Amino acid sequence: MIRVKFFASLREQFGAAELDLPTRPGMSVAEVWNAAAGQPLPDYVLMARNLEYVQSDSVVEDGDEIAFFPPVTGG
Amino acid sequence: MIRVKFFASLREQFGAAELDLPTRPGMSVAEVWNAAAGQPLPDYVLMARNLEYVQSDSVVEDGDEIAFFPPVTGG
Amino acid sequence: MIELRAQEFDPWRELRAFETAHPELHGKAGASAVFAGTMRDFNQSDDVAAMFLEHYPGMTEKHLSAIRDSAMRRWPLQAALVIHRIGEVRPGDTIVLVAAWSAHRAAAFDACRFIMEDLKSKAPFWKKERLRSGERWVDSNTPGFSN
Amino acid sequence: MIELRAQEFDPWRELRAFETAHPELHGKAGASAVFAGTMRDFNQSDDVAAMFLEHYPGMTEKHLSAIRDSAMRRWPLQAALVIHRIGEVRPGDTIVLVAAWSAHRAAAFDACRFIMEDLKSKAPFWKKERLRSGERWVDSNTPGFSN
Repeated sequence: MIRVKFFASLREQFGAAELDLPTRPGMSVAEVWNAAAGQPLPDYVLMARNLEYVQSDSVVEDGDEIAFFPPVTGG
Repeated sequence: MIRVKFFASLREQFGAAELDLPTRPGMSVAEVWNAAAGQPLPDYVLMARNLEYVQSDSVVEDGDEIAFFPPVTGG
Repeated sequence: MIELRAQEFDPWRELRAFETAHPELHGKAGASAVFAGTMRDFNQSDDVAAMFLEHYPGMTEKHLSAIRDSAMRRWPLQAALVIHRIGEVRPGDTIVLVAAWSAHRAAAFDACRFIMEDLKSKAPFWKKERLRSGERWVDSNTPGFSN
Repeated sequence: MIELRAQEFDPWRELRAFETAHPELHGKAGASAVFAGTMRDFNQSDDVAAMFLEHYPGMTEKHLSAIRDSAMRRWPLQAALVIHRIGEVRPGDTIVLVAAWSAHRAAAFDACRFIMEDLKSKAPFWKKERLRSGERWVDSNTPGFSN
């Protein structure tokens, strides 16, 4: 299983802050998004794997925490 | 007459903070230096006329305050 | 030092406290460069009454520490500080404080700005503004350089 | 505001006092960039026990005001502050404080650095250091940019 998290507008859009998903061997972060959101990954979405930025083709592993969020607006 | 001022190392070098000099028509700041210091104007010396930076060929007028000082080291 | 703050803070008081807590800077750090970002009561022509600052617990702290460590490696700094607000924020509140101490001003200036630009473009924070007409997420940060 | 100070001052306390005295900045100035320059107790490998900061009464104030006015014209600033020490200075004392307030960070950063660089290269101040071995005038300021 992996833990999937959504932040800010994505969290509101999907109505959930987090959910658990079963992994498949070689599953990419983009495929995690597809499985969790049921739609293609928009260009503007940022991704992190275990608290660090990754690209959408990065491969996930069992036990990972995968996060999706919109462009950041801190500071 | 003009008032001539020296600051920092130049003041110590000439042993005086200020002195008054008679002006001649068309006298330049470099000529003020020559008259006051009795030697050619070194390249590193900065000059001000009435509290604003000027070049050595700037012409002085009666009543001016002319200052000579080394490179600045504030801040 | 990296810190997330849920309560209002005074940036200048924080700097005094930091220097008092780091007496080793006294007489050594000839230069400190500081940036304080404050919540404005207007944005894109609308009056903003309040704001909520969401973050990603765990990743936000980790990212801020990585920015700070990267600045400490890149410039000869004696200290660097980042404090960022989270949660409910009101107009006039300080949102972010970044400070860098060094023996010379070029390193302090460059490091302070580097930390701010990385924070603005990459640190996981999201602002939701509360207007009279409702709420809205802030889309994106403006660029930090003039040209 | 431009000020020459004959006594020791705390830069962070000055900034708090300035903002308190300028309530119009509250909620308007989203960004403040600050530089504080402090006397180090070493310079070119020698221990410096104290320093005298000479200035040109009249011209120094006029030049600092002109730098500040120039920054206010060049960037959309809401306020700018310069405080500089004169006379006897001891290690750890703040020598210069420059601050710029604006709605956006690029203007605040750029203006603060512009004021500092002009001050370092042109404002009429001269440092004389007191070492164990005697006194010496500081030759020149180091450049303010890394490359």
